[in-house]
Amino acid sequence: MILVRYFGVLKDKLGLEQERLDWPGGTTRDLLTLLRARGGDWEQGLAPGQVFRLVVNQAIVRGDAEIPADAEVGILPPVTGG
Amino acid sequence: MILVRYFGVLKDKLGLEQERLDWPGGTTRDLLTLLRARGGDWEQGLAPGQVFRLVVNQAIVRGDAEIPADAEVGILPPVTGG
Amino acid sequence: MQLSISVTQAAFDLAVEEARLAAEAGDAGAVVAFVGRVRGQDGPVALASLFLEHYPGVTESEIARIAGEAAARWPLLACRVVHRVGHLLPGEGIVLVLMASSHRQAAFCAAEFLMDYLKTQAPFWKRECFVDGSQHWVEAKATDDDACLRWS
Amino acid sequence: MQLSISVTQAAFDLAVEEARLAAEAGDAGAVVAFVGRVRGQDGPVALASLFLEHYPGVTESEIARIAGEAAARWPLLACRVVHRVGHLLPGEGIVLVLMASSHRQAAFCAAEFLMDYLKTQAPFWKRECFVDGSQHWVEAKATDDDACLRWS
Repeated sequence: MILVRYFGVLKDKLGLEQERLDWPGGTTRDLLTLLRARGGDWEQGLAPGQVFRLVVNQAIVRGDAEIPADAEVGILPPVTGG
Repeated sequence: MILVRYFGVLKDKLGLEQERLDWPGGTTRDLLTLLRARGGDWEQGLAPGQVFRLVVNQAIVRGDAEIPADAEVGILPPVTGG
Repeated sequence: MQLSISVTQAAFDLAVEEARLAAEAGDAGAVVAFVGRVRGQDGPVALASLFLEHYPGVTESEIARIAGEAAARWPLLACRVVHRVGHLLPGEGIVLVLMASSHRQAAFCAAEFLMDYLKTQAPFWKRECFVDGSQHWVEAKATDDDACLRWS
Repeated sequence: MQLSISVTQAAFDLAVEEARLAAEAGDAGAVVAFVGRVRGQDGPVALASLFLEHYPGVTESEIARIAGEAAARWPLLACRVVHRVGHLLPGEGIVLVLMASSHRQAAFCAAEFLMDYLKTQAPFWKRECFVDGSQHWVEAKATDDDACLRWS
Protein backbone atom coordinates (compact mmCIF):
# COMPACT_ATOMS: atom_id res chain seq x y z
CA MET A 1 0.00 0.00 0.00
CA ILE A 2 1.16 3.51 -0.77
CA LEU A 3 -0.37 6.85 0.18
CA VAL A 4 -0.84 9.27 -2.73
CA ARG A 5 -1.38 12.96 -1.87
CA TYR A 6 -2.66 15.65 -4.24
CA PHE A 7 -2.02 19.40 -3.86
CA GLY A 8 -3.38 22.72 -5.05
CA VAL A 9 -5.55 22.68 -8.15
CA LEU A 10 -5.17 18.87 -8.45
CA LYS A 11 -7.24 18.34 -5.31
CA ASP A 12 -10.12 20.21 -6.95
CA LYS A 13 -9.69 18.65 -10.40
CA LEU A 14 -9.53 15.10 -9.04
CA GLY A 15 -11.97 15.66 -6.22
CA LEU A 16 -9.76 14.16 -3.51
CA GLU A 17 -6.87 15.05 -1.26
CA GLN A 18 -5.30 11.67 -0.83
CA GLU A 19 -5.89 7.97 -1.35
CA ARG A 20 -4.34 4.61 -0.43
CA LEU A 21 -3.39 2.36 -3.31
CA ASP A 22 -2.32 -1.26 -3.56
CA TRP A 23 1.21 -1.08 -4.90
CA PRO A 24 2.76 -4.03 -6.74
CA GLY A 25 6.07 -2.09 -7.04
CA GLY A 26 7.30 0.18 -9.79
CA THR A 27 8.39 3.73 -10.45
CA THR A 28 6.83 7.19 -10.41
CA ARG A 29 6.22 6.84 -14.15
CA ASP A 30 4.31 3.61 -13.52
CA LEU A 31 2.17 5.35 -10.93
CA LEU A 32 1.28 8.19 -13.31
CA THR A 33 0.44 5.69 -16.06
CA LEU A 34 -1.82 3.81 -13.66
CA LEU A 35 -3.62 6.97 -12.54
CA ARG A 36 -4.00 8.41 -16.07
CA ALA A 37 -5.58 5.10 -17.16
CA ARG A 38 -8.59 6.05 -15.00
CA GLY A 39 -9.46 8.43 -17.88
CA GLY A 40 -11.54 11.64 -17.71
CA ASP A 41 -10.34 14.16 -15.10
CA TRP A 42 -7.44 11.86 -14.24
CA GLU A 43 -6.14 11.71 -17.76
CA GLN A 44 -6.49 15.49 -18.19
CA GLY A 45 -5.51 16.53 -14.67
CA LEU A 46 -2.35 14.43 -14.67
CA ALA A 47 -1.30 15.20 -18.27
CA PRO A 48 2.45 15.93 -18.47
CA GLY A 49 1.99 19.74 -18.54
CA GLN A 50 -0.20 19.59 -15.41
CA VAL A 51 2.28 17.74 -13.21
CA PHE A 52 5.18 19.73 -11.91
CA ARG A 53 6.98 17.18 -9.80
CA LEU A 54 6.60 14.04 -7.74
CA VAL A 55 7.68 13.62 -4.15
CA VAL A 56 8.54 10.21 -2.70
CA ASN A 57 8.82 10.01 1.08
CA GLN A 58 9.20 13.78 1.37
CA ALA A 59 12.03 13.97 -1.18
CA ILE A 60 11.44 15.67 -4.53
CA VAL A 61 12.10 13.29 -7.39
CA ARG A 62 13.82 14.36 -10.60
CA GLY A 63 13.16 12.03 -13.52
CA ASP A 64 11.82 8.53 -12.90
CA ALA A 65 12.28 7.01 -9.43
CA GLU A 66 11.40 3.78 -7.64
CA ILE A 67 8.45 3.92 -5.24
CA PRO A 68 9.09 1.60 -2.27
CA ALA A 69 6.31 -0.23 -0.40
CA ASP A 70 4.51 1.93 2.18
CA ALA A 71 5.77 5.09 0.53
CA GLU A 72 4.08 8.49 0.69
CA VAL A 73 3.90 9.94 -2.82
CA GLY A 74 3.00 13.59 -3.42
CA ILE A 75 1.83 14.71 -6.84
CA LEU A 76 2.53 18.41 -7.31
CA PRO A 77 0.83 20.62 -9.88
CA PRO A 78 2.83 23.61 -11.22
CA VAL A 79 3.76 25.74 -8.20
CA THR A 80 2.51 29.33 -7.88
CA GLY A 81 3.73 30.45 -4.48
CA GLY A 82 5.85 33.14 -2.89
CA MET B 1 34.43 87.36 -3.01
CA ILE B 2 33.67 83.65 -3.10
CA LEU B 3 33.41 81.13 -0.27
CA VAL B 4 35.48 77.97 -0.76
CA ARG B 5 34.60 74.93 1.40
CA TYR B 6 36.75 71.83 1.91
CA PHE B 7 35.45 68.39 2.94
CA GLY B 8 36.67 65.12 4.40
CA VAL B 9 40.38 64.45 4.22
CA LEU B 10 40.98 67.80 2.46
CA LYS B 11 40.10 69.71 5.61
CA ASP B 12 42.88 67.88 7.46
CA LYS B 13 45.41 68.07 4.62
CA LEU B 14 44.87 71.79 4.06
CA GLY B 15 44.30 72.66 7.68
CA LEU B 16 41.09 74.61 7.11
CA GLU B 17 37.38 74.08 6.55
CA GLN B 18 36.59 77.12 4.47
CA GLU B 19 37.96 80.47 3.34
CA ARG B 20 36.80 83.64 1.58
CA LEU B 21 38.71 84.58 -1.57
CA ASP B 22 38.77 87.66 -3.75
CA TRP B 23 37.47 86.49 -7.09
CA PRO B 24 38.32 88.32 -10.31
CA GLY B 25 36.07 85.93 -12.28
CA GLY B 26 36.92 82.65 -13.99
CA THR B 27 36.13 78.96 -13.96
CA THR B 28 36.55 76.03 -11.59
CA ARG B 29 39.78 75.15 -13.41
CA ASP B 30 41.09 78.68 -12.75
CA LEU B 31 40.28 78.28 -9.05
CA LEU B 32 42.15 74.96 -8.79
CA THR B 33 45.15 76.48 -10.60
CA LEU B 34 45.15 79.41 -8.18
CA LEU B 35 44.97 77.18 -5.11
CA ARG B 36 47.60 74.68 -6.36
CA ALA B 37 49.98 77.61 -6.94
CA ARG B 38 50.18 77.95 -3.15
CA GLY B 39 52.49 74.91 -3.33
CA GLY B 40 53.21 72.33 -0.59
CA ASP B 41 50.07 70.70 0.87
CA TRP B 42 47.93 72.66 -1.57
CA GLU B 43 49.72 71.37 -4.63
CA GLN B 44 49.65 67.80 -3.31
CA GLY B 45 46.22 67.88 -1.64
CA LEU B 46 44.51 69.31 -4.73
CA ALA B 47 46.38 67.20 -7.32
CA PRO B 48 43.95 65.83 -9.97
CA GLY B 49 43.67 62.36 -8.35
CA GLN B 50 42.82 63.95 -4.98
CA VAL B 51 39.87 65.99 -6.19
CA PHE B 52 36.67 64.14 -6.91
CA ARG B 53 34.37 66.93 -7.91
CA LEU B 54 33.61 70.63 -7.52
CA VAL B 55 30.30 72.05 -6.42
CA VAL B 56 29.22 75.59 -7.39
CA ASN B 57 26.27 77.03 -5.50
CA GLN B 58 25.20 73.57 -4.31
CA ALA B 59 25.22 72.07 -7.82
CA ILE B 60 27.81 69.43 -8.73
CA VAL B 61 29.89 70.55 -11.70
CA ARG B 62 30.96 68.16 -14.44
CA GLY B 63 33.93 69.44 -16.44
CA ASP B 64 34.93 73.11 -16.28
CA ALA B 65 32.31 75.63 -15.12
CA GLU B 66 32.06 79.40 -14.56
CA ILE B 67 32.19 80.56 -10.95
CA PRO B 68 29.95 83.62 -10.50
CA ALA B 69 30.65 86.40 -8.00
CA ASP B 70 29.56 85.57 -4.42
CA ALA B 71 29.46 81.88 -5.25
CA GLU B 72 29.89 79.07 -2.72
CA VAL B 73 32.37 76.55 -4.10
CA GLY B 74 32.81 73.12 -2.53
CA ILE B 75 35.93 71.08 -3.24
CA LEU B 76 35.20 67.38 -2.75
CA PRO B 77 37.86 64.71 -2.21
CA PRO B 78 37.08 61.16 -3.42
CA VAL B 79 33.89 60.08 -1.65
CA THR B 80 33.88 57.08 0.70
CA GLY B 81 30.37 57.03 2.12
CA GLY B 82 27.36 54.75 2.42
CA MET C 1 25.98 30.46 7.51
CA GLN C 2 23.24 30.74 10.14
CA LEU C 3 20.02 29.48 8.54
CA SER C 4 16.49 29.69 9.88
CA ILE C 5 13.28 28.83 8.02
CA SER C 6 9.66 29.18 9.13
CA VAL C 7 6.57 28.23 7.17
CA THR C 8 3.77 29.55 9.30
CA GLN C 9 0.29 31.09 9.42
CA ALA C 10 1.54 33.86 11.75
CA ALA C 11 2.47 37.37 10.58
CA PHE C 12 6.13 38.40 10.75
CA ASP C 13 7.73 41.51 12.24
CA LEU C 14 10.43 42.86 9.95
CA ALA C 15 12.36 44.82 12.60
CA VAL C 16 12.43 41.87 15.02
CA GLU C 17 13.62 39.51 12.31
CA GLU C 18 16.26 41.91 10.99
CA ALA C 19 17.66 42.66 14.45
CA ARG C 20 17.84 38.93 15.27
CA LEU C 21 19.59 38.20 11.99
CA ALA C 22 22.08 41.03 12.44
CA ALA C 23 22.90 39.73 15.93
CA GLU C 24 23.39 36.16 14.68
CA ALA C 25 25.40 37.31 11.69
CA GLY C 26 28.06 38.94 13.83
CA ASP C 27 29.94 41.55 11.86
CA ALA C 28 27.61 41.83 8.86
CA GLY C 29 27.94 45.08 6.93
CA ALA C 30 24.98 44.38 4.67
CA VAL C 31 21.48 43.07 5.23
CA VAL C 32 19.05 42.78 2.35
CA ALA C 33 15.39 42.20 3.17
CA PHE C 34 12.70 41.28 0.71
CA VAL C 35 9.08 41.61 1.79
CA GLY C 36 6.44 40.23 -0.54
CA ARG C 37 2.97 41.60 0.05
CA VAL C 38 -0.43 40.45 -1.19
CA ARG C 39 -1.53 42.72 -4.04
CA GLY C 40 -5.17 43.77 -4.00
CA GLN C 41 -5.54 44.51 -7.69
CA ASP C 42 -3.68 42.25 -10.06
CA GLY C 43 -6.50 41.72 -12.55
CA PRO C 44 -9.84 43.37 -13.40
CA VAL C 45 -11.62 42.29 -10.18
CA ALA C 46 -10.21 43.25 -6.75
CA LEU C 47 -8.86 40.49 -4.54
CA ALA C 48 -10.70 39.68 -1.32
CA SER C 49 -8.14 37.21 0.04
CA LEU C 50 -5.52 34.68 -0.87
CA PHE C 51 -5.23 31.11 0.33
CA LEU C 52 -1.80 29.51 0.34
CA GLU C 53 -1.21 25.79 0.54
CA HIS C 54 2.13 24.02 0.84
CA TYR C 55 3.63 20.56 1.37
CA PRO C 56 4.67 20.52 5.04
CA GLY C 57 8.10 19.04 5.58
CA VAL C 58 8.99 19.11 1.90
CA THR C 59 8.74 22.91 1.69
CA GLU C 60 11.12 23.52 4.58
CA SER C 61 13.71 21.01 3.44
CA GLU C 62 13.62 22.29 -0.16
CA ILE C 63 14.07 25.90 0.98
CA ALA C 64 16.99 24.78 3.15
CA ARG C 65 18.55 23.00 0.17
CA ILE C 66 18.30 26.12 -2.01
CA ALA C 67 19.62 28.35 0.77
CA GLY C 68 22.57 25.96 0.96
CA GLU C 69 23.13 26.45 -2.77
CA ALA C 70 23.10 30.21 -2.23
CA ALA C 71 25.65 29.86 0.57
CA ALA C 72 27.89 27.86 -1.77
CA ARG C 73 27.74 30.64 -4.39
CA TRP C 74 28.06 33.73 -2.22
CA PRO C 75 29.81 34.50 1.09
CA LEU C 76 26.78 34.72 3.38
CA LEU C 77 26.72 35.12 7.14
CA ALA C 78 23.05 34.47 7.86
CA CYS C 79 19.78 33.77 6.10
CA ARG C 80 16.22 33.89 7.40
CA VAL C 81 13.14 32.86 5.45
CA VAL C 82 9.58 33.27 6.66
CA HIS C 83 6.81 32.12 4.36
CA ARG C 84 3.20 32.39 5.36
CA VAL C 85 0.45 29.94 4.43
CA GLY C 86 -3.31 29.88 4.95
CA HIS C 87 -5.61 32.86 4.44
CA LEU C 88 -4.02 36.24 3.72
CA LEU C 89 -5.55 39.67 3.05
CA PRO C 90 -4.40 42.31 0.54
CA GLY C 91 -1.52 44.35 1.96
CA GLU C 92 -0.37 41.59 4.31
CA GLY C 93 3.22 40.35 4.18
CA ILE C 94 3.36 36.91 2.60
CA VAL C 95 7.09 36.23 2.39
CA LEU C 96 10.20 37.59 4.07
CA VAL C 97 13.75 36.83 2.97
CA LEU C 98 16.68 38.28 4.89
CA MET C 99 20.30 37.87 3.85
CA ALA C 100 23.31 39.10 5.80
CA SER C 101 26.82 39.30 4.43
CA SER C 102 29.96 41.35 4.91
CA HIS C 103 29.37 43.31 1.72
CA ARG C 104 26.24 44.25 -0.16
CA GLN C 105 26.64 42.41 -3.43
CA ALA C 106 26.46 38.89 -1.95
CA ALA C 107 23.37 39.79 0.08
CA PHE C 108 21.58 41.30 -2.93
CA CYS C 109 22.41 38.40 -5.25
CA ALA C 110 21.49 35.71 -2.72
CA ALA C 111 18.20 37.38 -1.76
CA GLU C 112 17.17 37.67 -5.40
CA PHE C 113 18.25 34.08 -6.07
CA LEU C 114 16.20 32.76 -3.16
CA MET C 115 13.15 34.83 -4.13
CA ASP C 116 13.34 33.54 -7.71
CA TYR C 117 13.34 30.03 -6.27
CA LEU C 118 10.43 30.69 -3.90
CA LYS C 119 8.33 32.12 -6.73
CA THR C 120 9.04 29.38 -9.26
CA GLN C 121 10.12 26.13 -7.61
CA ALA C 122 9.03 25.95 -3.97
CA PRO C 123 5.94 23.82 -3.31
CA PHE C 124 3.39 26.57 -2.66
CA TRP C 125 0.01 26.92 -4.33
CA LYS C 126 -2.19 30.00 -4.31
CA ARG C 127 -5.94 30.25 -4.55
CA GLU C 128 -7.34 33.73 -5.23
CA CYS C 129 -10.72 34.76 -3.77
CA PHE C 130 -12.22 37.85 -5.40
CA VAL C 131 -14.63 40.46 -4.06
CA ASP C 132 -17.31 39.26 -6.51
CA GLY C 133 -17.26 35.84 -4.81
CA SER C 134 -15.40 33.97 -7.55
CA GLN C 135 -12.21 32.07 -6.78
CA HIS C 136 -9.63 30.00 -8.59
CA TRP C 137 -6.20 28.42 -8.23
CA VAL C 138 -3.50 30.64 -9.70
CA GLU C 139 -1.78 29.37 -12.87
CA ALA C 140 2.03 29.34 -13.02
CA LYS C 141 3.48 32.39 -14.77
CA ALA C 142 5.98 32.07 -17.60
CA THR C 143 7.77 35.27 -16.50
CA ASP C 144 8.64 33.78 -13.12
CA ASP C 145 10.25 30.79 -14.80
CA ASP C 146 12.23 33.15 -17.03
CA ALA C 147 13.65 34.98 -14.04
CA CYS C 148 14.84 31.69 -12.60
CA LEU C 149 16.68 30.69 -15.76
CA ARG C 150 19.25 33.39 -15.05
CA TRP C 151 20.56 31.23 -12.20
CA SER C 152 20.56 27.84 -13.86
CA MET D 1 6.98 57.52 -7.44
CA GLN D 2 6.78 58.64 -3.80
CA LEU D 3 10.26 59.77 -2.78
CA SER D 4 11.54 60.62 0.68
CA ILE D 5 15.15 61.30 1.70
CA SER D 6 16.62 61.95 5.14
CA VAL D 7 20.25 62.66 5.98
CA THR D 8 20.28 62.62 9.73
CA GLN D 9 22.18 61.80 12.91
CA ALA D 10 19.20 59.87 14.28
CA ALA D 11 18.89 56.07 14.14
CA PHE D 12 16.21 54.57 11.90
CA ASP D 13 13.57 51.96 12.63
CA LEU D 14 13.28 49.48 9.79
CA ALA D 15 9.76 48.27 10.55
CA VAL D 16 8.37 51.80 10.89
CA GLU D 17 10.00 52.86 7.62
CA GLU D 18 8.86 49.76 5.75
CA ALA D 19 5.26 50.03 6.97
CA ARG D 20 5.14 53.73 6.00
CA LEU D 21 6.57 52.98 2.57
CA ALA D 22 4.15 50.11 1.97
CA ALA D 23 1.23 52.38 2.91
CA GLU D 24 2.42 55.18 0.60
CA ALA D 25 3.15 52.77 -2.23
CA GLY D 26 -0.46 51.58 -2.39
CA ASP D 27 -0.64 48.16 -4.01
CA ALA D 28 3.05 47.24 -3.91
CA GLY D 29 3.72 43.52 -4.12
CA ALA D 30 7.44 43.85 -3.46
CA VAL D 31 9.52 45.84 -1.00
CA VAL D 32 13.30 45.50 -0.96
CA ALA D 33 15.17 46.92 2.01
CA PHE D 34 18.89 47.36 2.27
CA VAL D 35 20.40 48.02 5.69
CA GLY D 36 24.07 48.90 5.83
CA ARG D 37 25.68 48.43 9.22
CA VAL D 38 29.00 49.62 10.61
CA ARG D 39 31.44 46.72 10.59
CA GLY D 40 33.62 46.36 13.66
CA GLN D 41 36.46 44.44 12.08
CA ASP D 42 37.38 45.41 8.54
CA GLY D 43 41.16 45.52 9.04
CA PRO D 44 43.69 44.24 11.59
CA VAL D 45 42.64 46.64 14.37
CA ALA D 46 39.04 46.70 15.63
CA LEU D 47 36.95 49.80 14.95
CA ALA D 48 35.89 51.98 17.88
CA SER D 49 33.64 54.30 15.90
CA LEU D 50 33.01 55.88 12.56
CA PHE D 51 32.52 59.56 11.79
CA LEU D 52 30.54 60.46 8.69
CA GLU D 53 30.61 63.87 7.08
CA HIS D 54 28.51 65.04 4.15
CA TYR D 55 27.71 68.20 2.16
CA PRO D 56 24.32 69.34 3.48
CA GLY D 57 21.93 70.34 0.72
CA VAL D 58 24.07 68.84 -2.01
CA THR D 59 23.77 65.31 -0.63
CA GLU D 60 19.98 65.37 -0.52
CA SER D 61 19.55 66.85 -3.98
CA GLU D 62 22.05 64.43 -5.53
CA ILE D 63 20.34 61.42 -3.95
CA ALA D 64 17.00 62.74 -5.26
CA ARG D 65 18.49 63.09 -8.74
CA ILE D 66 19.75 59.49 -8.73
CA ALA D 67 16.46 58.18 -7.33
CA GLY D 68 14.80 59.96 -10.24
CA GLU D 69 17.11 58.11 -12.62
CA ALA D 70 16.12 54.83 -10.97
CA ALA D 71 12.42 55.72 -11.38
CA ALA D 72 13.03 56.37 -15.08
CA ARG D 73 14.61 52.92 -15.50
CA TRP D 74 12.29 50.76 -13.42
CA PRO D 75 8.56 50.91 -12.55
CA LEU D 76 8.82 52.02 -8.92
CA LEU D 77 6.00 52.96 -6.57
CA ALA D 78 7.98 54.44 -3.68
CA CYS D 79 11.52 55.01 -2.51
CA ARG D 80 12.85 55.91 0.92
CA VAL D 81 16.49 56.70 1.72
CA VAL D 82 17.84 57.34 5.21
CA HIS D 83 21.54 58.05 5.52
CA ARG D 84 23.11 58.73 8.87
CA VAL D 85 25.97 61.12 9.52
CA GLY D 86 28.06 61.97 12.59
CA HIS D 87 29.44 59.42 15.04
CA LEU D 88 28.37 55.79 14.63
CA LEU D 89 29.30 52.65 16.57
CA PRO D 90 29.99 49.15 15.20
CA GLY D 91 26.73 47.30 14.58
CA GLU D 92 24.69 50.47 14.13
CA GLY D 93 22.66 50.98 10.96
CA ILE D 94 24.30 53.58 8.75
CA VAL D 95 22.14 53.53 5.63
CA LEU D 96 18.65 52.35 4.76
CA VAL D 97 17.27 52.08 1.23
CA LEU D 98 13.70 50.93 0.67
CA MET D 99 12.18 50.35 -2.75
CA ALA D 100 8.56 49.41 -3.42
CA SER D 101 7.25 48.16 -6.75
CA SER D 102 4.51 45.93 -8.06
CA HIS D 103 6.94 43.10 -8.79
CA ARG D 104 10.21 42.08 -7.22
CA GLN D 105 12.68 42.57 -10.03
CA ALA D 106 12.30 46.36 -10.28
CA ALA D 107 12.64 46.75 -6.52
CA PHE D 108 15.80 44.60 -6.39
CA CYS D 109 17.45 46.33 -9.35
CA ALA D 110 16.62 49.84 -8.16
CA ALA D 111 17.78 49.19 -4.58
CA GLU D 112 21.10 47.82 -5.80
CA PHE D 113 21.49 50.72 -8.25
CA LEU D 114 20.89 53.29 -5.51
CA MET D 115 23.24 51.55 -3.09
CA ASP D 116 25.99 51.45 -5.73
CA TYR D 117 25.51 55.19 -6.14
CA LEU D 118 25.54 55.90 -2.39
CA LYS D 119 28.75 53.92 -1.96
CA THR D 120 30.63 55.46 -4.90
CA GLN D 121 29.22 58.87 -5.87
CA ALA D 122 27.26 60.47 -3.04
CA PRO D 123 29.14 63.18 -1.10
CA PHE D 124 29.87 61.28 2.11
CA TRP D 125 33.26 60.94 3.77
CA LYS D 126 34.16 58.45 6.49
CA ARG D 127 36.76 58.78 9.22
CA GLU D 128 37.60 55.55 11.09
CA CYS D 129 38.54 55.67 14.76
CA PHE D 130 40.22 52.48 16.03
CA VAL D 131 40.36 50.93 19.48
CA ASP D 132 44.11 51.65 19.64
CA GLY D 133 43.39 55.38 19.40
CA SER D 134 44.50 55.85 15.80
CA GLN D 135 42.18 57.36 13.22
CA HIS D 136 42.16 58.20 9.53
CA TRP D 137 39.93 59.23 6.66
CA VAL D 138 38.91 56.21 4.58
CA GLU D 139 40.33 56.02 1.05
CA ALA D 140 37.95 55.39 -1.86
CA LYS D 141 37.79 51.73 -2.90
CA ALA D 142 38.31 50.59 -6.47
CA THR D 143 35.81 47.73 -6.05
CA ASP D 144 32.99 50.13 -5.29
CA ASP D 145 33.66 52.02 -8.51
CA ASP D 146 33.63 48.74 -10.42
CA ALA D 147 30.18 47.84 -9.11
CA CYS D 148 28.86 51.19 -10.31
CA LEU D 149 30.17 50.70 -13.84
CA ARG D 150 27.54 48.04 -14.41
CA TRP D 151 24.90 50.76 -14.54
CA SER D 152 26.65 53.32 -16.67
